[in-house]
Amino acid sequence: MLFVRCKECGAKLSASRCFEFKLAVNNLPDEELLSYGHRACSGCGAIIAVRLALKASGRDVIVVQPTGCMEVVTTPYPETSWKVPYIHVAFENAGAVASGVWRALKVLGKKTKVLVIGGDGGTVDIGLQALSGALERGENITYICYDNEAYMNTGVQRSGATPFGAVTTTSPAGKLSFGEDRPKKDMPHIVASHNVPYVATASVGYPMDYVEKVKKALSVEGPSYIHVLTPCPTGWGFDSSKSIELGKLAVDTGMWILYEIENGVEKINYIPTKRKPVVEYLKAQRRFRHLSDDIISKIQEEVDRVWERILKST
Amino acid sequence: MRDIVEGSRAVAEAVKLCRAKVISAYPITPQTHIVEYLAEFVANGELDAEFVRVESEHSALSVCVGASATGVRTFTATSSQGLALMFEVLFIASGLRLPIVMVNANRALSAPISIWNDQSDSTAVRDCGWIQVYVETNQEALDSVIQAYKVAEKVLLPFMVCMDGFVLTHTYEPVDIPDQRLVDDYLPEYDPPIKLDPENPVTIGPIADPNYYMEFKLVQDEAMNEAKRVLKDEDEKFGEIFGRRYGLIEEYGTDDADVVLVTMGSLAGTIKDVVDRMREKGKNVGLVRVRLYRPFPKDEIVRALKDFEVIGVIEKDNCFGFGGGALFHDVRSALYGKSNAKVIGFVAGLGGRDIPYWDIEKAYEMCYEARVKEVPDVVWIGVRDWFRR
Amino acid sequence: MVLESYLNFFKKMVYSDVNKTGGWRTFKPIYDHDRCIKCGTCWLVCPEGCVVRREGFFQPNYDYCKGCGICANECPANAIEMVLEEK
Amino acid sequence: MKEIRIHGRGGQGSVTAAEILAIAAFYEGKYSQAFPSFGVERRGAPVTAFARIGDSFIRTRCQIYEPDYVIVQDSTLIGVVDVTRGLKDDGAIIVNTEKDPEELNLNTKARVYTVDATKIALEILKRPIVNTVMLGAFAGITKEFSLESLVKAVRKRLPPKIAEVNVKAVETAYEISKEVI
Repeated sequence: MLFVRCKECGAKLSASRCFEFKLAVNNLPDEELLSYGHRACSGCGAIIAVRLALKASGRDVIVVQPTGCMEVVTTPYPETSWKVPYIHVAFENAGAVASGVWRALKVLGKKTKVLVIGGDGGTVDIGLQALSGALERGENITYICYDNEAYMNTGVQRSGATPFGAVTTTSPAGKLSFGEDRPKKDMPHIVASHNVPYVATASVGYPMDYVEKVKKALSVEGPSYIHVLTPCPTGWGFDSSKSIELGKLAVDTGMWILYEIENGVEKINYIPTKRKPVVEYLKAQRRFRHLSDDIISKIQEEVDRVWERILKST
Repeated sequence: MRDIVEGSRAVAEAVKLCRAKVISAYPITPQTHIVEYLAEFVANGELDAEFVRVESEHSALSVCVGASATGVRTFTATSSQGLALMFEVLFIASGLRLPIVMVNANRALSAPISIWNDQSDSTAVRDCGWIQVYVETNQEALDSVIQAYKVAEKVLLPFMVCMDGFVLTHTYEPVDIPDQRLVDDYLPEYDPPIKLDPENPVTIGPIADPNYYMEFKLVQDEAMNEAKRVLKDEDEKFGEIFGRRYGLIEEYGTDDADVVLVTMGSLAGTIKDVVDRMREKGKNVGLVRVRLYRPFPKDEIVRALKDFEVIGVIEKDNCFGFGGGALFHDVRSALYGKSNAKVIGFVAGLGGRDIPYWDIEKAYEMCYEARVKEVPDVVWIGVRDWFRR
Repeated sequence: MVLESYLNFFKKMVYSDVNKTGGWRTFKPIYDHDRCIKCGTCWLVCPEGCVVRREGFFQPNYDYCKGCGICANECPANAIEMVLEEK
Repeated sequence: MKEIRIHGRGGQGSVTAAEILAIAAFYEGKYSQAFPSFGVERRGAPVTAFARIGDSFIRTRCQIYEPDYVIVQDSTLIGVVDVTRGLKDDGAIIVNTEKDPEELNLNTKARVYTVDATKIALEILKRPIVNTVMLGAFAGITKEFSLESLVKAVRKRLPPKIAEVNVKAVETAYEISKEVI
């Protein structure tokens, strides 16, 4: 239901010939609640996630945003790209600010949705505590983490969401280093362990899947969380035209898994019929280009191991 | 209604009377009783509010920021390390022009860790753009919270009511708890001109580049100066309704005094008793209590102090690397060019060290000495020398 | 007076469409409506949101198109071509 | 102004005692103030609480160095804590003990009174919590406020469930203490 597949081409969601896909796209509102003229990099994956989130939410929403790329590129005073009410306060407190907004709405008897859109730094690192508090208290908010896997706003420094092997300005490759040497923090499961009703992963490479998940998250009572992979041409090192393609490739190689956790029950949304080799994804990006065959096969083995477990359980 | 209650209770009653709608707090001694009473009010249905049990002080204030920006009246309370943890959000709350009211139960800052009273916590954030009032009694704490909402919402700035931790928060004394009807007359419903509302979308908290930042700050500073006038007016109106006025500063025995001490907070009460005693012994001493600390009432201070030869400023905080407390520096700065008085900074009562009558008398005696001989600019009183040996 | 200045900060705010990002472009997407199968992919994935749906067809607003090329890359009908911008 | 110091152990309700004392004085039409020693004392550790009673608003906030009255809730504190420290010569100290005043050998010129508050508490409250008993004795001995004001204060400060039995304790101690004098 959520995942629109083309009946002709099977698992691939290039989907242009897919009737359902067209219908779903056409059902989205024309109205752009994110104004033109924002200053996101050409080909920015994250701003696609922001724009589509507003397509899903409509006007009756208040957006809370921690400090980060999306805040900087959408609000250079006296301009704003936000046609919905918007507040930015600080880097680490979006969960708390959103809690305050929601409690105020509750007092005022309003049904307006509260939507947080934060980057991986503001979510999995510095904002984790405030988010954890909001989740544990059951605040009625939807939190979208746009994950570009490093601190892009400050110039591509390593975050807790930076994947194994990636080079950033603070995890450079060198004589003694192949870049980031720890796997990515498993944020969706950290969120899920707060017993929240809805958690999902998504990728801008599969935009309609993402949009549907945002809609679902907004409709849930209580905290909901979406972790969306948003390729960053600047930070990852690829051509600006490839953001969607890489978002897809991450899923098709099995490196990024699309799943939902509804009331504690986890469901894999998409099982690639034939997983592409991870090297296709890795070699397409500057941040992985230095990796030796050894490290690449290590990554492949890890992905295979994870999928073996998934396939066994389904 | 006249009653005898704990200081924390007096504050909680004020918050209830002001009909705060979102209350957010993280426990820290000696603030806890305030929020415990409020939690009880909410749990009993005596106060129709959301009580948000956050996971840190940083989030406590952040919840207030979110709620206040959405257009409801908010309250939080903290102390010491909690205030320090809020540091970042303090500046944002004032920069975003949100009329949040917070009570700070004054407590020393770590290290060494100390749960006891001094004013190092809130004086350290004097320049964060919050209005700051230091109260002498629990009645004044209660009244100041009510005045705080009125003033904060008029000038759109956050307001910090500072009350000495334990010394006031944990003390039972008689307090007049005003009628709800009178408070409702004095304090209209909160309806800010700018709020998060899908009917009329605004962007709050944009990034301002060097072309715009300064104007935001200038207007904020103008609002702070305006707050001085507004508090004066509102204190007067409050007096007409409730019969109690506090002023921006309070003068005690200054008319004919030889020397004068300046202080903030509950210490003023003890000093007043010392003033009376010394006057009985023929020593005409006086006191100026600074109630409004930010914005600093420069004109009032100058008018009250300019004719004194010697002024002692006694306070529970210290500016490391300069010496003397923040109030000492502010008083001296306000008097610059207006008076040639010798100003002595007395540092006292840090980390809850008691300030007994005789230490205050000593400070007055030193002020007398300064009229005839050289005395140091900064004197720590009430310290022992066990650590030298 | 003081409150007025504060309110003016908001009154002076404008939407970012005053900022014509079309000037960022090096390559320009040219849409071939004959080839277009009207799937809407270009509209969906445009980071600028500047692809306009008009009478079933799609056309970028060049005032804002930054020329990232995502639409051309994703178009399943190869109906969009990136050409070097003539300056 | 009269200054009162209460010695007890954490968990014995010394702070509550000081508060009830201040409330009773308030009901008597006087001004009063009560405050704890602001410590981090846990259950069992020696604690101190203070109260002041006066005819005008009490402005002084410093600790009490020369009390007019001292209440000792637990005689085992004698020797551990200097309970008579600073006690005014014309003041009074009231100790919870089954001993006679002379047996205590307290180093003070003030009047010394003893009350077997634990016995009264066990009889009436069925628990060795003596704070209200000691206040009954304090009222009887010092006459700083009436029994009525004290009873009213107990009812205000204590939860309804335990207020009435404490009122009984207060009344009993008040009657006994009048005989002590």
